[in-house]
Amino acid sequence: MNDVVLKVKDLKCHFHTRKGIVKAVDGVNFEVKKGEILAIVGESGSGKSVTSQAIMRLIGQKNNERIEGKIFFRGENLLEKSEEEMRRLRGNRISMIFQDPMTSLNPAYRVGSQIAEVPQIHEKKDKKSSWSIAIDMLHRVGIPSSEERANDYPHQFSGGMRQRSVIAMALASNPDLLIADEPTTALDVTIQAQILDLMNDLRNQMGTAIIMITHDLGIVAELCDSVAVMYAGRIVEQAPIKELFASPKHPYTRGLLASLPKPGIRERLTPIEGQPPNLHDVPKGCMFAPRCPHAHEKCSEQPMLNNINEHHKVACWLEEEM
Amino acid sequence: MKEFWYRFYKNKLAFSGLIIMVVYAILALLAPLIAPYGPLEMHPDQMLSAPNSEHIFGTDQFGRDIFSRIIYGTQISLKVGTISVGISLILGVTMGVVAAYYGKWVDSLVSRTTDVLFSFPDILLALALMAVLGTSLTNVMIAIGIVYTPIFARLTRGSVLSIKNSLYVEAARSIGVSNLQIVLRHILPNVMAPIIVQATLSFALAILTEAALSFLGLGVEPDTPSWGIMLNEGKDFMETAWWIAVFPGLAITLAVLSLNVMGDGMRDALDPHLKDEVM
Amino acid sequence: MVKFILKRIFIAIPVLFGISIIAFFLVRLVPGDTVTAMLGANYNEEQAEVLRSKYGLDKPLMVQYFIWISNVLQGDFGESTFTSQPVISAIMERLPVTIELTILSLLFAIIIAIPLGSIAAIRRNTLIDYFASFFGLIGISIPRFWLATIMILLLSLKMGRLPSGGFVSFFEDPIANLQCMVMPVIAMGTSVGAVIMRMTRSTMLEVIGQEYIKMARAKGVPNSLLVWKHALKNALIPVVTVIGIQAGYLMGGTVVIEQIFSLPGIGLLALQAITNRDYALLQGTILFIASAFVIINLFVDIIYAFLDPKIRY
Amino acid sequence: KNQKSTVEETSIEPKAGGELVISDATDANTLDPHKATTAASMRYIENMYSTLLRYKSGTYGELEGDLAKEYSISEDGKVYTFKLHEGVKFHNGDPLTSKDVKYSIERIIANEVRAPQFEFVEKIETPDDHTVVITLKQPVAPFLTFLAYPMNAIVNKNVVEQNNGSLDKADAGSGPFQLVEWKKDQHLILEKFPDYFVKGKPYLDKVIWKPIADNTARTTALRNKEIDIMLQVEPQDIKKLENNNGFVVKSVTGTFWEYLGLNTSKGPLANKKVRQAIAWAIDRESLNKLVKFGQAKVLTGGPIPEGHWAHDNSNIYPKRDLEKAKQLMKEAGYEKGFKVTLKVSPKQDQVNAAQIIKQQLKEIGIEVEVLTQEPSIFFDALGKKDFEMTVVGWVGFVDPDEYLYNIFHTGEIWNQQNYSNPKVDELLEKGRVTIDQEERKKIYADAQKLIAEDAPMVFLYVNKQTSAFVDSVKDFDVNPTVTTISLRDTWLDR
Amino acid sequence: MTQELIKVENLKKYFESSSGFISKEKKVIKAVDGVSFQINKGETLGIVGESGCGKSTMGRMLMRLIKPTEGKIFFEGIDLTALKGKWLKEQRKNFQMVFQDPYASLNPRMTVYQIMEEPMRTHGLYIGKRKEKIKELLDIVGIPSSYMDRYPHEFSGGQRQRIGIARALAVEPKFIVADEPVAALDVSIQAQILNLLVDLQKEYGLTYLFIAHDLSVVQYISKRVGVMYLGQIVELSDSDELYGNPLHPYTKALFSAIPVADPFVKKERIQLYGELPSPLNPPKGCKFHTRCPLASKECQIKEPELKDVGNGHYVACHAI
Ligand SMILES: Nc1ncnc2c1ncn2[C@@H]1O[C@H](COP(=O)(O)OP(=O)(O)OP(=O)(O)O)[C@@H](O)[C@H]1O
Ligand SMILES: Nc1ncnc2c1ncn2[C@@H]1O[C@H](COP(=O)(O)OP(=O)(O)OP(=O)(O)O)[C@@H](O)[C@H]1O
Ligand SMILES: [Mg+2]
Ligand SMILES: [Mg+2]
Ligand code: NI
Repeated sequence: MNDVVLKVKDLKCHFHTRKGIVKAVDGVNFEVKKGEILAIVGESGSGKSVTSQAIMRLIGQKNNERIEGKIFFRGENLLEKSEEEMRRLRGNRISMIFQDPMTSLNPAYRVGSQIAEVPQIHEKKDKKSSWSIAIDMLHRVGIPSSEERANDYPHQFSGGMRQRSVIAMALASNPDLLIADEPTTALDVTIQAQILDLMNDLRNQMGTAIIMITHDLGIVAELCDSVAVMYAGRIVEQAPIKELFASPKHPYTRGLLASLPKPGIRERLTPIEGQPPNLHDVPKGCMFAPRCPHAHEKCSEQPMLNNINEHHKVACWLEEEM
Repeated sequence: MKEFWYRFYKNKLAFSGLIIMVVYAILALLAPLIAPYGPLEMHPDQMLSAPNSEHIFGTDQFGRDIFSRIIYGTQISLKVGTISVGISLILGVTMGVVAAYYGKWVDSLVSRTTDVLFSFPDILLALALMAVLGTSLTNVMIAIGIVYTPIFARLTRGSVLSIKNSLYVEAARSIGVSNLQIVLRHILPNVMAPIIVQATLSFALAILTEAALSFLGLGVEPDTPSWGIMLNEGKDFMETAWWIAVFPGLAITLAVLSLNVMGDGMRDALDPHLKDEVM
Repeated sequence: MVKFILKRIFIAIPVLFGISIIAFFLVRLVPGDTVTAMLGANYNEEQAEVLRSKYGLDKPLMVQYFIWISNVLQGDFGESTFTSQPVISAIMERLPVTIELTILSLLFAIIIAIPLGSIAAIRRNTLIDYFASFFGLIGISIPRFWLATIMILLLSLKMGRLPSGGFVSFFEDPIANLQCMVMPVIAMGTSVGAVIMRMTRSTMLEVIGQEYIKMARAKGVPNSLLVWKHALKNALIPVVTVIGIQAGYLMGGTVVIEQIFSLPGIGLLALQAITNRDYALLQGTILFIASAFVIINLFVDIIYAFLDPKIRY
Repeated sequence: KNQKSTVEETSIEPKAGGELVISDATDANTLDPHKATTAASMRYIENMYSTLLRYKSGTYGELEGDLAKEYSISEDGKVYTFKLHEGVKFHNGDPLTSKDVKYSIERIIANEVRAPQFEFVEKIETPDDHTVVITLKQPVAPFLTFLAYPMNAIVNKNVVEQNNGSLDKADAGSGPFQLVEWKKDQHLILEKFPDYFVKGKPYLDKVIWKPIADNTARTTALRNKEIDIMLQVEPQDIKKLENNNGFVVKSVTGTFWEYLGLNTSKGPLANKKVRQAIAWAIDRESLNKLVKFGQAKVLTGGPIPEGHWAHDNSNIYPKRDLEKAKQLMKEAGYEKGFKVTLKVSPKQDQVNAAQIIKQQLKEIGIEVEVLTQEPSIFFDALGKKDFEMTVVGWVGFVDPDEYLYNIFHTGEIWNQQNYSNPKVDELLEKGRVTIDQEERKKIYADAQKLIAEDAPMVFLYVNKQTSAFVDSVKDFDVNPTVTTISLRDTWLDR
Repeated sequence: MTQELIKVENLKKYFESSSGFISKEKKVIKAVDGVSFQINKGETLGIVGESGCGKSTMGRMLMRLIKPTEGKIFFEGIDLTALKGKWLKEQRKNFQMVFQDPYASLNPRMTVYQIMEEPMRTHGLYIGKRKEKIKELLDIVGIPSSYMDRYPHEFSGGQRQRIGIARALAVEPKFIVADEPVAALDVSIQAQILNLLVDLQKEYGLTYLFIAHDLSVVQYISKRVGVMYLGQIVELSDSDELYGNPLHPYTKALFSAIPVADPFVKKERIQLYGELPSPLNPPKGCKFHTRCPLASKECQIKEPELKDVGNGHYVACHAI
């Protein structure tokens, strides 16, 4: 049961813009195993979405986008695949859910037919059997009277139903890997809870590997097995979930946890001071240094992501020294 | 704003459009200094002469220098463009703002009126208005101004409607800023972008419409060196004396082209989606 | 859906009413009147009076308007003062020509513009995009009548392939009919095509930036399907509106083109009616063209509703 | 070139058959001869209808019998007796009799359009089927000319009645061709009338008329041989067409003359000296060259052109004379000049002429502002004498009376210049009732001199009447009066 | 001792959607449907609830940006709903709003200085020393005053929200409605803003109505919390009491649905089935009965009243 589904090695995604090179992702390593839910957390702009889209090879086509490194999916490097081979994997073996359920569905087509498209494309199923798969998927993600609702257009669905339809679409081909990019940010808590339960069932029943991208530490704590904390295009800390919450090592991770209001405690919050770096001109060395309360001379050099135990990695000179 | 100019400047096509229009404007202002001959000066002995060293664009049926006439024509075309677009801008924007801001029956009234005006094809409406007003440069400008008013009214109404409910307008209202102030300080500056773009496009259309009206014989006074009139006069000589129609035709096309690329460039420069993209 | 259509029709009614008012009063504002134009050489006050009362022109304008509009509502557009032909039959006679010209020009424009605009958007900043932009700019910059004249000289005179003008009914000789439509259609269609092309390009650009296109790509939808199915239908929604507006303009543009190519259509009729101060005919044609515009746009809205399920449901 | 083709025409035997396509700039408004006013209508009508008399091909102003086999005029010039050809049939097969002639003339009078031509008719009698006797109240010199006027055609009473009195789209004629189809602004198709009373004519089986408004399109159509005959060739196209092989361009001096009208009612233009100064200051040759490409015939005296029997060759303004003009201005007290407006309709030639006149008059200090007006507004203004100067034209047609009376006699409706000279009035009245041509010639010569000297109009030039056709078209006569009735004699050498 | 600043009585807002163009039946959205509460001086009342339950609409009514359909709003005893024109403008000084979206609530074409000056100019305040005052305010919210001539897009989201707060403070209001002021911000920035709001309250004795859907944030900042469902307040109580002892089944479900950022706490989740009903045709009786695990016959017929169960804990439920 320990087989690795996805292994990302030294992934870099750079955008060449007029203002200079944006290093949105700058050397990221991680792996996901079958049935594992990996959380990627981080502030807005830290490169979470770019990472996920790079795995899907949804970026890298335009000539101002550069992707480097290796992405092994079940042992094969996705970055070496042709566009057509990639297309056959997308939506089939690797699926993705985007953040905004309001805009992820094509407004001009029925929900059912958008889901039915997946078996049609990947399994060359005919219209009728695809449609019944679509209805089945809608049913499984908890859309009531799915037979009728499959005929509806996206605007007739509520936000939660739309997001569930998107998930149905992503699951229609039983993927090995599901990448969920903030799948619940736009939803209400009660709906969010339903979606999270759904994903948990999925992992348990199908053994799907899931990458869960979020900035909500609550979701991380409740759903995920391990977590990677990103800051300005790099992973600064990676650990199994309990270990991370119990003993966060990186000052950024600590800052994040500290800035959350705790139930019943009214004392002053301790925020991380300052602003995240502008990716157009990143500080040399440790990205977090300008906001770090423990910064010292060493921090002008880039720290590596090092293991402090078998599962816990952190990129900080403080840990290095200890 | 700086950002806008920078991006506009970076757009070579649009910027050259601007340059061309500036050159046109200079030509218009300095026409008497630049043009080698008067626009009405006839040289019967040189009628229909092909481009040569004396008349670089040739002469027309009356031996008038085409080059000089085109330069003087710039005055007319720019005037027609500016004033008629000015008229439609003022009328249209006012109508649009009033309709969108006050809503209810005012909106219905204005919207239906623009619908009605919009239903008349531009040339036909301009033609009918010219027949009513009589031919003269002023009337051409008024007619074209009226014809293009509905576009601005619609555009403004749409933009104002979308901005009217924006949070910053709400914020201003919560502060207690008066309606007029909200329109002037918050709404107008933010709807100007699409309106300015439309203005450049309408400017181009106005030049073309003036040409078409002149073509139908209902444009400006006949010896005015308007590009449209020159084009019309040259049309029958297309085969024997191509230069009469071709040069004013090129002048029109170039002006319209410049205005259009300018408009497009402005649109791009104002569009936040394109901000971070490589050029 | 039905409700939507009914609603659109209800909005169209005051517009049509407004059009009738403008058509009527604008025509009456034009100096010089039908009777003087009609009598011409033999003008004298007495006869003019007789004719005026014959055509009801001695009544107050408002009364004339109400008489006219109530007749129009009963399908009676009056008689041309010049040819004594009923206005409605004069219009009907010419309608096929203008409709054919409009439809063919529109088809020509759409067939060129939508694929070109879409491809330009997908292959942004490539040669084809530049070509499309060039076509788009030239298309809207060239005056129609200029293009028409140049075409006559080049296609008809120099190459001798196409008739220089005139009209042959499709039912008499389909080939000749199409031949004589080629140049007018190009002259009319180019600018319209340019406008539609530009619109298609920009909406397409917008649509392919949308999340659902990304989603479709993430689903493994092949590129061709992505463009022609997922993107185009959405991109077409605003384009359809533009097509509607352009169709209306085309009907107006026929004034110039029909004149040049001697096509016996509504535009030419309107022009003659203006010159002759043929009130009934002029009111009729203007009302007709403007109403056609409204009706076309009504249809456009209905097509719009078909494309955009948000309106349909 | 022209000569050569004329020679050929006479030397070969005409061939029957064939289809001819002919193009005019505009389409007719109506096919009703008694209502029509435009030349376009006339050209259709004259080929469909017969008249009592007709113009003789190749002449200007000479007449010959059409339906009338022979005719006689009483001594006092008041009683006209016409003998009609026998066996003449209308297109629907009805015989044409003297009753139809009477009916037609009465219909013309009732229709008002050309009623003035018949205002002195006292009675019309039809002693038998083939004799018509018309009695006038007073002698009318141009009466025969009027009867030859193509639109004073003889119509079939039955057809008129069948069509509720309107011949707008109907054919009630007995002419060489009969109506097949008329699609407005598209085409008019005529076919040979097999029972035409002149045996052997017409030669052509079918004539198709196509109106083409745009000049480029029209010349292109001819050069592509889409049409066989193009009427009304514009001056600037004459050279172009002449240079093409396979085409014949034929011109004659026509009846359409153009002038600079000066409103004599008020202002400086009321002063005869000013008007004369203007007449001297205009350079007609230069105008002819610039506007008409030298194709028109400059008028230095009165308006009746060379080739017409009533032409007067006294050169009153032989050449532009600025000195004289300035002198006259000085005498009139306008040494410093003045400002006037010049109204013109959007007809390109006239607009052009106006622009040049503006430049020419500047030299004697007159500032002219040119206003183009939409045709109906323009003509309305002229009718109301609401103008100062104008450039416009007049189609003189055939009889000198038609040329002069209506526009120069005091108080006539077309006397837009508000011109009045009792001596001219007297001459014009006299010319009307004088039958003898020699005598009339003198009268009109005097009148023209007086008018030219008074200068209510500055006569500019007479236009040529030019048609161009494919060289296989034979015996097509280009007539000064713009008629095309010679299609009856035209044949195709194909 | 505690002084009542705001009192709201049976506030209602019905929106008419005018889609019934032909069929004259008008659709009514009951966005806020009979809400009553009061807020004491210097206190913070938090409002939570799902999207679309009418939180913003209520806030905008308190700001008098929209007119209530029914009900009264008393501000220091003055009935705001009865005010108009000049009188209303006069009162506007006293209450201000901080908006959810810091990107959309600042006019992109005005500099920070212009944005800050506008309220002063409107109310004719600080004539002659506006610049100093603006500097002072920017200082308070932690924006370098040298940035005064910059445009909003040159600032990050957190900084913009600070500018928005500074603008609200410019007229020295007594009451601030904060409509999800941190929802668009990152956690690390969110804490900065929350601290700022708390500091300001302490320093100036401000009174807040704090709207949010993040329950932990509401709990942290509010003294009392109201839970809204479909335009009505279903539970209203002291915040610690509410979080410790939620009574209404909806409140319970809501709390159980929030993921807690602590992997060592495993809690029971109360599943809510079905979607939030549309406010276009809300259920009869208790509006929650369609999703309520405790629903009885009574709930379908009779609307429960908000009743005090002691300790200032109000609940609207038949089952309690
Ligand atoms: N096509 C692009 N061109 C230039 N820069 C880009 C592009 N796409 C993303 N970026 C930049 O890369 C950085 C990382 O973006 P990304 O979308 O991965 O952030 P994120 O972590 O997903 O944030 P959020 O939580 O807001 O979704 C951002 O600064 C963004 O501006
Ligand atoms: N101007 C309006 N016209 C019509 N309906 C409106 C209007 N404003 C709000 N609504 C409706 O009123 C209801 C309550 O809206 P409101 O914005 O107050 O919700 P909210 O609780 O603030 O939600 P969110 O958490 O999404 O901000 C919604 O159903 C909304 O669609
Ligand atoms: Mg993201
Ligand atoms: Mg809200
Ligand atoms: Ni760029």
